[in-house]
Amino acid sequence: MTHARSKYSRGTPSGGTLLDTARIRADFPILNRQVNGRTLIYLDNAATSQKPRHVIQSIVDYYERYNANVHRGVHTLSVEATDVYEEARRKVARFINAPSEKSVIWTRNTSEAINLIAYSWGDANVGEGDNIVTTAMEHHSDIVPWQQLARRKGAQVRYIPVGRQGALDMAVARNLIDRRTKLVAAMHASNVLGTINPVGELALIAHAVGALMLVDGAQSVPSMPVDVQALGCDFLAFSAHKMCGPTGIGVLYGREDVMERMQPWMFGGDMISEVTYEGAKWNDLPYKFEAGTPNIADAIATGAAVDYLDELGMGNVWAHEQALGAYALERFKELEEFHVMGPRDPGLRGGLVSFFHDTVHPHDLGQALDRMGIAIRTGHHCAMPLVRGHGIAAAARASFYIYNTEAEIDALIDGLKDAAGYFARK
Amino acid sequence: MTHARSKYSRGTPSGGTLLDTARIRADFPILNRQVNGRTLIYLDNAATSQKPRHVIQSIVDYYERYNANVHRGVHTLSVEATDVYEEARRKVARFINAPSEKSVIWTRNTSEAINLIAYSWGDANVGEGDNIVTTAMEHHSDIVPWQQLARRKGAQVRYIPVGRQGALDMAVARNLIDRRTKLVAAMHASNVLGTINPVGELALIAHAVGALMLVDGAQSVPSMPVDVQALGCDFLAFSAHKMCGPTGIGVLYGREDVMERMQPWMFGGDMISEVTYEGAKWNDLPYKFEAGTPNIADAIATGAAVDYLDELGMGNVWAHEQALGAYALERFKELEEFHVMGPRDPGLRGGLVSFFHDTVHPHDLGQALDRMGIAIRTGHHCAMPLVRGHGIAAAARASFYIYNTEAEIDALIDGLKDAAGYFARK
Amino acid sequence: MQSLEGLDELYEQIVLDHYRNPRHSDLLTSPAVDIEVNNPFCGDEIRLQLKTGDDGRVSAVSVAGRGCAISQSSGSLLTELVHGKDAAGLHGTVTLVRRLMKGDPVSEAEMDALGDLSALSGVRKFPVRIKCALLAWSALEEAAEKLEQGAK
Amino acid sequence: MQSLEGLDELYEQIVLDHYRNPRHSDLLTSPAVDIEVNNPFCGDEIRLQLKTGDDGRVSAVSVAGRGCAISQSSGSLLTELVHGKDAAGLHGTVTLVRRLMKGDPVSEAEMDALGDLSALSGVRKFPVRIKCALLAWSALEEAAEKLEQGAK
Ligand SMILES: Cc1ncc(COP(=O)(O)O)c(C=O)c1O
Ligand SMILES: Cc1ncc(COP(=O)(O)O)c(C=O)c1O
Repeated sequence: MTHARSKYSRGTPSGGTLLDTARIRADFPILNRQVNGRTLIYLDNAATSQKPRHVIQSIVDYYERYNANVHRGVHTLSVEATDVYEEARRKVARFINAPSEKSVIWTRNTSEAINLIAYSWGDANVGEGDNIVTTAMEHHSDIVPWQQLARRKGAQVRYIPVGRQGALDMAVARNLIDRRTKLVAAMHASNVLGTINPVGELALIAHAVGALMLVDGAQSVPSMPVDVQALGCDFLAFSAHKMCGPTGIGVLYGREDVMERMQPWMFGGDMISEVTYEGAKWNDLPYKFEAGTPNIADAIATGAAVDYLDELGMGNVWAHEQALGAYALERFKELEEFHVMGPRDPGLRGGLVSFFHDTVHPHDLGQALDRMGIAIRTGHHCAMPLVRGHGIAAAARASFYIYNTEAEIDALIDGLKDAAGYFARK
Repeated sequence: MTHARSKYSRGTPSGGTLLDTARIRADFPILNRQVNGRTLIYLDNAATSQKPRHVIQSIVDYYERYNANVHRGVHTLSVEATDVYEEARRKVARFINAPSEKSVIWTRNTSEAINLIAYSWGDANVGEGDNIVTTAMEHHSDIVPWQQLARRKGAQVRYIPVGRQGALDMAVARNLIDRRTKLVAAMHASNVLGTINPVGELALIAHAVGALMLVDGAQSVPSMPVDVQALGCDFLAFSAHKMCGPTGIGVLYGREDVMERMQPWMFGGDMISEVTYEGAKWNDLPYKFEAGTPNIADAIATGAAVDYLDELGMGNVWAHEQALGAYALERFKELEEFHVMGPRDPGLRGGLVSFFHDTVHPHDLGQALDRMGIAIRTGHHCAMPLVRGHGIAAAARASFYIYNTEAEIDALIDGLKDAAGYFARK
Repeated sequence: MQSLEGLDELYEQIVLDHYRNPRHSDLLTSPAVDIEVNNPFCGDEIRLQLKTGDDGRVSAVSVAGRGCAISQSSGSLLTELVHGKDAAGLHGTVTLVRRLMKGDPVSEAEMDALGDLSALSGVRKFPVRIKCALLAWSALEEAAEKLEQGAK
Repeated sequence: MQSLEGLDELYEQIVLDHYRNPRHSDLLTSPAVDIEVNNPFCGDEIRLQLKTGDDGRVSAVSVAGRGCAISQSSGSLLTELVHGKDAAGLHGTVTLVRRLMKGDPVSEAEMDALGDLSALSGVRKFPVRIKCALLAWSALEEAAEKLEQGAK
């Protein structure tokens, strides 16, 4: 992968793959925050990323300068708001290489995007005896909607198993996906294992039996170049809040011809073309799937987030994440009594490390780290079946993003040593 | 109605019912905006209101100081974010006098809140031959979900007619609501006619036949004191963006016992209590209805908006709106060839005036006013059946809020005269 | 009143004249194509009908609708530009009108071919109204496609 | 390491001891009530079982589960406070523990009645962990309600 130059890239002693974090950190006001007397070390990026000033400012600008409802106004504010709002949609379309912005639907988050497909596409296309194939490492948001769809329709959910090395068992996948498979739904990057799944390959297998392919991009779109046409997926879901954008907005990309045939799911203003007391006709894509006043400010801010990431270059972002992931994996080897989950090969994974300790519960580890200003996540990570499959109820996770440094990982490792020591001594 | 004192109230020459707009305007940065060389006169508040600095700042504060995902984190940022986020829910509960914050579900907007009821409650409780009663003046968001529910279930939608004076025909309502009625859904304040509907009375009629009552509060909650217990409604839906709050977030209030019995609609993270490969159990209220990462920033900002309105006092807000509505109605009498829609009696309506001209299309009027920096809305106002019922396809609407003044209404009237003159002369 | 002067570019005399006195607005009997389009956001509507002769060229046209001065005058102006054109000719005119609205360079000869419709070029300065101006033309595009399909 | 000192208030020696060596964690045979609760957000689990004598008072208890030191030690400490109590007594203890966690004033006598559980009072300074500490107690509350219903 070649990395485009950007004013944020630079050569580094560690081999030239890290971003210029000093420069990037200056863009993120929160990184100056003190927590328990220490400068915040934020390693909970897989839960939600921090936001650059530019993105925050785009929200302020909207509210202070051109706040108005979109699409329906002839007045200047409404025209301006509509322009910037729709430009944000085009930016997102370009970011994932969607053929048209008509394929880009704003949702609240990844979860809603997947529910939209489960209801609007699923209820019309999945029948009794059909099956939906997903993976054993999925996030609840990519499991429960399918379980419920299956229940409504008398269909079945199948789980592609996860091997010891944290990778999908593709041989089994080929057996699970059969003529009765209507949809394959898989996460691109795991929020627990860090694994990067071969979703392009799954798409080929799915298409070979006439099934569609949905990619849960919640963890991949923020971190690596994702090209829906290259992946060959039919649907892609992701959330802005994990990629420098605001909370409250996500994206469903859907193949235009598929979505043309889908019925709307939510009804109301903006998604109609005509309403009488007897019935209604629908608006065109993408509006058909967007009922009521949209999340205008956050759509605009998502456009700003995409601008920011484009400026860094997603190839560079990915190189940075992989480098930090590899570095963390290496450093974890020093830690006794800690067990790292997921692939051992850093080349197969992204910038996060989940782990657990022989005796200290993740929650207590997290509490101890918080005393040192280090924020990690602990718990089931919305992947209960996977985590329990490891014989534990909870794990700790450190996840990295564009502003994290090797020095912060050093602090994490030292902190874990101290925490383990603290609990061992008492 | 008595009006609590607030630092924003003051006696005025026009009779003591207006807010201290000079002081309020200073809180709204956008009101200094120049449009086509004039200071913005924003009269499109029923579409979306402007936002005070305090609300905008609450978003900035969150992103710059304690942005983190909620509910699942032991680290300081997550704890702080969860606290402020849940406090916002409590503020909203107090604002509408809900007995408990468990009854307050965050949605994207009013439209989504109504869809949630149509699917989660409607699909389980409405059957063949049943009916849903709504009104002939509803917004599309309170029509199309019921039409679609009726279609799914073989039920019927009935419309309470609107009389000449823009009021619901309650005698007919009493006939329409019968033993087969499962739900009565009505707007509290009309976004076109300005009418305030007797939703408390409708609730009594509904309950008498064992039906539930849903109130579309999109236009009332921003403008008047709304007390769900006093109204006796079972559901109330509204949007933050029309009440000084951000876009992208709305509220569904639902009676706790009713919502306890409802099944979740969207599935994913946060709304579950346990997930296995076989199935899932649901979390408690309110979380059961909130799948995935919530719109944290905008929930917090909604709390800030409620603070702002509480400070003004909703009684004062309502007095101000009614005074402006009455003043506008009076001044419109001067205008020949213009027709005002809705009740003639200013006591029966809120702070908006919809109108049309004998020959000049609303869109062209709006364009002309925009040249003068005056923002009004034109079109079908998402109430096509109502507007067409008046023999027109579109109307113009000026809607007022807490920062609007009589002087701005004077400018509107002058602008309309000029606009009509312009088109007449050409 | 001075501030309304800027509107003159949008509302040329001839545009308002077509708005008030729409040409060819009577419905046709047994048209070859009959198309309704609307703008879902503002509610403007256009119904366009065409008849063609044996040579496939437009022999009669009707445009009727409800909406603002721009959408309706554009529809009326359209009726003056379609007579005698075949599907390809209609497509060409639609393309030319779109170019005009987008602000692409349009030659003098092309402008001449547009006749009175050139009066609508002021719309370019009011981008939100371009959709109004193009509403009737999106109907014509659909009509041209239907004519082509019918011819096959 | 200095920074970890603040943790001592949360993780008292006795708390960690109960975490590592939970008391009364073996399942009972044919318990009168058997209740499972969990914290949906972090996944911590507690299973609580009670047996009662003819007088309706607790004669045996078991608490088992998975989770953090606070949730599990609180469950273990609970087992030392229920013996011989009837439903009303259990409710009383739950209320007292909730008051302790909320930071409401608690008398010395009350504190004494809580025994080792008073070691958990440091949780008050870590509000997010109060839920952990109360998990087992919400199970006990449910259990007390069930006992009452059974008695009716
Ligand atoms: C009465 C009424 N109901 C519902 C809505 C829909 O609100 P939203 O677009 O925020 O979903 C509106 C506003 O557009 C309204 O005025
Ligand atoms: C892989 C994966 N899928 C789905 C989600 C759900 O995203 P959201 O909570 O924004 O809906 C997440 C994040 O929590 C995730 O990591």
